[in-house]
Amino acid sequence: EEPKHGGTLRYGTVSEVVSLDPHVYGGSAWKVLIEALYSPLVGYDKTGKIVPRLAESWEQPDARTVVFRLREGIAFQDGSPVTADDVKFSLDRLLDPATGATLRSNLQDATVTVIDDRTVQVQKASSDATLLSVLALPEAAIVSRKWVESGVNLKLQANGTGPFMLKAYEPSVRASLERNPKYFIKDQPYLDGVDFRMIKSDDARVNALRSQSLDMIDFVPWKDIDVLSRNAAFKIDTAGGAFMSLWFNATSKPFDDPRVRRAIAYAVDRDAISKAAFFGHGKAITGAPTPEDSPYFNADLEGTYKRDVAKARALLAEAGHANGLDMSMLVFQGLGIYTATAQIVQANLKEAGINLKLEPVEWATLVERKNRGDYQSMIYGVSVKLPDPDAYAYYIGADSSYWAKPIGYQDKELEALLAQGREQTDVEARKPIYHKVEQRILETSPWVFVNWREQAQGYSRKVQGYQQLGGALSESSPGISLPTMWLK
Amino acid sequence: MNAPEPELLVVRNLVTTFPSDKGEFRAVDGVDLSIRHGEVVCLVGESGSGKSVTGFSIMGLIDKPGKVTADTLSFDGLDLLGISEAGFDRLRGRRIAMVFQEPMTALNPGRTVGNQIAEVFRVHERIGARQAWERAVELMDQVGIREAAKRANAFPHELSGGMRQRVMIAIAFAMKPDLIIADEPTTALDVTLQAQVLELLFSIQAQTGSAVLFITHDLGVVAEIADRVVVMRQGAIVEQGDVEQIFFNPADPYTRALLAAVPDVDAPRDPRRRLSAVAHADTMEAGHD
Amino acid sequence: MNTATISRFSFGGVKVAALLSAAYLVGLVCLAAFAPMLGLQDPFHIDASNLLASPSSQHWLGTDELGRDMLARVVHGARVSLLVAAAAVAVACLMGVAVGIGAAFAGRRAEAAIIRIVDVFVSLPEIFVALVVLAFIGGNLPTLIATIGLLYCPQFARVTWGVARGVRARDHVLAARSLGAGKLWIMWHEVLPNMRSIIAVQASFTFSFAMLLEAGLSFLGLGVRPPTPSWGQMVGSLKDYIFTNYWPVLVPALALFLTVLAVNILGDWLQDTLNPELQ
Amino acid sequence: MIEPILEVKGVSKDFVTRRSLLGGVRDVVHAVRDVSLTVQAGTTVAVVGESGSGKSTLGRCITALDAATSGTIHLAGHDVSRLSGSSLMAFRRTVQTIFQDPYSSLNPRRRVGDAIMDGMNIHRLYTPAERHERMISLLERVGLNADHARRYPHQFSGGQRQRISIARALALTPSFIVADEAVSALDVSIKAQVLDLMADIQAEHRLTYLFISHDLGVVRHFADRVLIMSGGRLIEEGPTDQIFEHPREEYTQRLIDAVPRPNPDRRRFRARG
Amino acid sequence: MFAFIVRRLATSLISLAMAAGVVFIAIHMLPGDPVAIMLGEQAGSDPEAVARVRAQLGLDQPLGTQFAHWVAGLASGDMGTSLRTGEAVSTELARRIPRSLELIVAGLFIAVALGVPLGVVAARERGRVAGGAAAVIAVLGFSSPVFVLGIILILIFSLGLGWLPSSGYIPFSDDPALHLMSLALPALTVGLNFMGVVARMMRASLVDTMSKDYVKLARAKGMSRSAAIRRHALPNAMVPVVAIVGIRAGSMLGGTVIIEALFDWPGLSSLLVSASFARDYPVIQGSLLAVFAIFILISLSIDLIQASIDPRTRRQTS
Ligand SMILES: Nc1ncnc2c1ncn2[C@@H]1O[C@H](COP(=O)(O)OP(=O)(O)OP(=O)(O)O)[C@@H](O)[C@H]1O
Ligand SMILES: Nc1ncnc2c1ncn2[C@@H]1O[C@H](COP(=O)(O)OP(=O)(O)OP(=O)(O)O)[C@@H](O)[C@H]1O
Ligand SMILES: [Mg+2]
Ligand SMILES: [Mg+2]
Ligand code: NI
Repeated sequence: EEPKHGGTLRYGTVSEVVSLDPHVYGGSAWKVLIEALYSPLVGYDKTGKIVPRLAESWEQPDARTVVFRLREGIAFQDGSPVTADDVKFSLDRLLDPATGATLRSNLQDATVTVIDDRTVQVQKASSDATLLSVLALPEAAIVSRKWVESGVNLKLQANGTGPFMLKAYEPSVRASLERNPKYFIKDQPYLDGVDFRMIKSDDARVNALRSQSLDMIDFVPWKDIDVLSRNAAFKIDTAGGAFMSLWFNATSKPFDDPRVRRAIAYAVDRDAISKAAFFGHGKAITGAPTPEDSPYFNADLEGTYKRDVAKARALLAEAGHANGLDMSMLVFQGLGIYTATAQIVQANLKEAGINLKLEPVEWATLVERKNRGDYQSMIYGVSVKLPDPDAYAYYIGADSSYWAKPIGYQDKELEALLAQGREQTDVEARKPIYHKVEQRILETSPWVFVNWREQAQGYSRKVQGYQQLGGALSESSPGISLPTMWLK
Repeated sequence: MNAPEPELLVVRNLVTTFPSDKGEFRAVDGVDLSIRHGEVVCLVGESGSGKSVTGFSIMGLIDKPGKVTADTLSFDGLDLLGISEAGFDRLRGRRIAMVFQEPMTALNPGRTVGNQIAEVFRVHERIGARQAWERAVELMDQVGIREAAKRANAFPHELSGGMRQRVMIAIAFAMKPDLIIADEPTTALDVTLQAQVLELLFSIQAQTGSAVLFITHDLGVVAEIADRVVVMRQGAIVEQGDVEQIFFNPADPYTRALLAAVPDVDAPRDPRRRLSAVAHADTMEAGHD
Repeated sequence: MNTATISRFSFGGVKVAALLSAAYLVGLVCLAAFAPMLGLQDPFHIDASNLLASPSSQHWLGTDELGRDMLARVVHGARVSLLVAAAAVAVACLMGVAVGIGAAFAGRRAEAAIIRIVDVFVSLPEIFVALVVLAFIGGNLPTLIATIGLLYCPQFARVTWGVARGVRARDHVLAARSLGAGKLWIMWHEVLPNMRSIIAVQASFTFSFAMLLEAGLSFLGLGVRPPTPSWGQMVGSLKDYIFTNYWPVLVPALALFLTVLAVNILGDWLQDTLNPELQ
Repeated sequence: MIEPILEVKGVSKDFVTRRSLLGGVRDVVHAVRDVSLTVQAGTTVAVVGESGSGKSTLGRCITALDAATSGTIHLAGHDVSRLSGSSLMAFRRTVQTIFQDPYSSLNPRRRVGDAIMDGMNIHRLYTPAERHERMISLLERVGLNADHARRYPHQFSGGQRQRISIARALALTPSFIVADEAVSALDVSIKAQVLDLMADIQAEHRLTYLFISHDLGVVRHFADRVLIMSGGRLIEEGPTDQIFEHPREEYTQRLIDAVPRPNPDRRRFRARG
Repeated sequence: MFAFIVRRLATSLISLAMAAGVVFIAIHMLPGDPVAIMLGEQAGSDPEAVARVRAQLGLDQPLGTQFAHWVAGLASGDMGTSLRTGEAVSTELARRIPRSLELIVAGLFIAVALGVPLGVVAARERGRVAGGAAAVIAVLGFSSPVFVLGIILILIFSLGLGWLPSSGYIPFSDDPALHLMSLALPALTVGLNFMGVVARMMRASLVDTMSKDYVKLARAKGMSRSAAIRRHALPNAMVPVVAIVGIRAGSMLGGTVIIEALFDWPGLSSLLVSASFARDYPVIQGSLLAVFAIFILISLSIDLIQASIDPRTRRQTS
């Protein structure tokens, strides 16, 4: 079918956008919104390939450098031209701690050099195979120096180069976008506008879709996926983009002992959790959390941690807890998947002789206590951070500022392997390294991987051109698709 | 004595009961009573003897679950027991009116007194608010409230006890009714005020010729105003007769005891200081309600 | 508020209804108390193959979102729900009555000040208070009880203050003073007995609200700790499935409903009984 | 043998009824103005006057339930303005009040036996058993019996309630009683019973009554001396018979004339129909 | 009267100031760092970034200084800026408060419109089947949690009959008719939930006033029973009902979170709650202050309304 121009897409999101600062991550809806308003140098397309955005081309002279060549004649939405200086300013802003930019740690000790008006070089101190994939993330958006320095409030206003422009915005309630006629890709976007409504309540969001006051929603609750799929009026796209895991405080007893952590890995009934907490829309991770469609996926690891209570008991006994073990777990109380998972884990561990006490807390307290190391274990849902296996470094690497770092886990062997992997750019060469990484991770089990959870977008049949991606791009899928989406 | 006038109100064997834990409680138990046109009948008796209930029974204002029965209950030839609710409503306020004991509680605290008087006209005559108000002011003037036009805008609590009772009297006499039931209208007032109010009440009564059923336990007041006296005790009538007969020639020992118990203002003090000729009968034993 | 009004807060004096309510509540309390001895299924047993099931011979009242037996959970849930509501009412009542009576006898200025402060507390959003408490102390049963109690304390204070204000002007208080009674004596012997029935009504109200609030708070994590069942928490988590499986949420919701109804009917009856004048 | 038990000198009492924005006084009612009087022990002194003339207020000042704005009061050996702690307790034991309304002056939610024992409890007199015994004997003294102790006030008639109030006042064997309209709300027959009882007790215990009333018939019958109040002032005072037969003030005469006489031959308001 | 209002407002202002101080301290003592939450997973545990952002927002200063700053701002009409959204708190409140008030007023209107007649029937038919039934219907409203009630209403009116939108706030300026339709369900939920309280209060109060002498007098004047109740008993019986409605309105300002979430109604409660979760101090302070201030106005108007119904209370209230 031939795409049609026009129309406004009404999109309901679970997360509330409270800030439009393109450099500080603010939830899945934020990501989509930022991607619609701003553009990075390069981006991902609907197949996950890196494609030109503001840069029309790029070169990678070595494993730590990228040189970008900007498009000709592109302009911000306020009309000022996009220059290499704006690129430098934007990336420097990312590196400034006062920005609190999400990608600061990924880009640490990178230097940005303006070579000429249309050429910019980004160089890291050491080899980094992920550099390009990081710069292709929406969080690496390019902003206008003049505009930012004029003192505008980036949290409330937007001036980007994206396919859409901000028309109206109320924090945590709604944002209305209209088509950017000057978008650098010809003919795009197809839609005249997008209306973001932030609807935290699952039922309210689903009902709004059902009653057709919305065209599309994100995070279709797991309980509703099947029900909605059966309804011919709607289409539900799912992809595994995040996985559930159990984290331990490895700095103190009893979780400083890998045997205890592994015992728990054996005790957990991942299928029951997928079934009960995710209504069948989860997939047990018995190996390592690398998406199946990734070239680095290693099928040999599958089945490492199949449920085996006897083994769990044996490991516990070996670690000196033959008479059982008492432990507690922080559980975010705001979401059913967390509390349901926690209760199943609790029942599972009981069979292995572990008496688990659940501590339901609200988010701010969870963050605070984790950062202070004031916890024994917790449940956390992790979205895949990068379409690159180096994501492991951000999860559990020693230098990572990813907020899991305070778990206190450090492993020299793993560090060495991760460094090795980062230095290589060739996929085939990297594969064996990351297989070892995963092996090591499973051996030491700093986290117990539970299951992939499906993230679902639901939309009415008149919405066309949407492509759901998995893995790290799952969250970005609507953002990537938006310019080419249209309404029947 | 004059020739007997036609009876205005005839009550035969009035029984008013209230349900209670111990079965039915007979607050009024077989009262026979009749009132002629223009006659003033006083109903006396100790507290709780059923005086007020008798009055309300005649007015048809005993609320459920109370129950009123009688062999005869007729007003000016009308059978009050058989009359429809709406029919009774038309009677009340127009042909039978009532003065309550405590004007403070009987007047609506949230409405101006003028309004409350005017309401009587509005209920019974199809007249406008303006006109009703003017007549209310006129009436207030008649019952001796100075600056009536201004006072009509006052709320009950802004008036003195005496003025409030005058407002009550104005309401009762508004439609020049044939019968007024006055339930202890002066008991709450001090002697000087009581004198003023009684004077007012009966000067108007003389003009309108209404009959009055006056409920009280002050024998001094009874002696002042009554044509006839009815003495009640425990729901029943123990004696009734002309005022002279009751005061000078009481037949019933209870009546005699009551009269003996009245301290006399004009007699020097009895050194023994004994009053009570009524035997120490605990007439209101526990559980009376 | 007018004190006499509250004291008449009654239901219609239908004794049969009161009797039925009492029977229901007594039965419920017994069920709750002897829950572990009733031979019910394990309320914590998770069965991932039988989620949100409708009633069957195996699970008389069906199963919940984790496949646990609803009958067992409702019965066990009664323990927490009843305990929380009753204890919270006790807390609210003790503190509120103390503040209310205290204010009425505190002198003109102090009284106005106390009541203004009570007003501030009345308007303090429940969820916010719960959040503060949760963040400071964390969620557990005693905290939950204290929090709900604290939340309803101002209302008790206002109601009892109204009554106390009426009573303090009565002659029998003056009479007690003339006997040499101090303020405490007067509060305890003269004022308190006159508010028993009002307290009964307010308590029955509060009991209902406390039960429902527990449901509201469990989504904040201030509720009881899972997997311990409570009606509020059960309704709270099962309501998510109302569009797919309405049955499971109906069970605790109905239990809540019946209990609230019974408590309210009983509250009215109690009010009458505590008033010797109505006997 | 004649000694004053009560001496009141120049007592005034003002009530503030309205305050300004900052709490300053805007409006004052002078309820009692410059009243002086003496009462001899063992006598009955009546205070008479129309409603609002300040009778009750004076009574409350004398019994230290209200503080006088100015003036001094000496009662039963105490300076009423200086009462505190133990002297207050001693004062409360010797001075009692019987209140006007027999209903509202008893707590409807307390058993009358407890109400009568309250004074003994407050002053920690006697053992609990003795208190109980005393309470029963007081009940009997006022013509009730032991069974009545467990009842609530509403289960009694007005006269009985008033007698319970008297029993409560007597429990502490006071020497001075302020009876504020103690019989005004009662109907004739019951009023008579209560007055007889009060007279008997006075004879036994050599009690002093300050008898506040506007019922002149009762006053004439019951009091030794009479004080007439009007507008907060004491306007006339004298032995009972003298006041009733030769009042000095015109106001007093008007009061006496206003009393309806229980004699149909002396009608003023209405001729026989 | 004027003096009364001024004095009332003055004492209220003092309690408001005290409340503000207590709230300020309490929320700053709460564990949880707004910056760590704002910066999210990756930057939120980067101590350097957290410290720099804190400094930028002035959160590194001593609490006393921050408080003084806030108070000084208030005095000049500046309620501060939201840490998260960067928007002036006053702007945010100006948007949210009208929506909350609208919801509450509509809800209370429904509660009164249904609860008062129910209460009247329950009182007039006391001891009879109709009265008992009215009382039970009244209790139905508050005997299930609001979210259950709300969901039932959605099931019936939105998904079942399709008459009303299930959720979503549509600004009045966008489309007045749709706006009212979007208001209908949340307001009905608030209303039905509160209806029971109104009804029970109404009934109790009316039973009391119905037996008053002035109602008897009205009947003695010749009014029918229902007219006497309507014109004399009802207005006076409304006094405690007004009080409870007012108090409740106050507590609803920040207490309709669940309803706002269920119906996606962006009011003050959800702002307060999400600000609380994110520890957005200026917003929490501002919203609570607004709630208190509005409540003070409400309670003042309750007193004034009561005074107009019952002129006796005019002088008594202090
Ligand atoms: N509505 C009622 N329900 C039950 N009992 C009632 C009711 N009204 C009156 N009674 C009882 O009926 C009896 C007679 O009462 P009534 O009011 O007629 O006495 P009364 O002679 O007017 O006394 P008083 O002189 O004290 O006014 C009393 O025992 C009273 O308790
Ligand atoms: N607490 C008070 N505040 C303000 N004014 C008061 C107060 N108590 C009494 N008054 C006023 O003082 C005056 C005297 O009142 P008091 O009660 O002493 O009169 P009284 O002679 O006992 O009248 P009554 O015969 O009606 O009992 C009245 O005008 C009254 O309104
Ligand atoms: Mg009577
Ligand atoms: Mg007095
Ligand atoms: Ni009140």
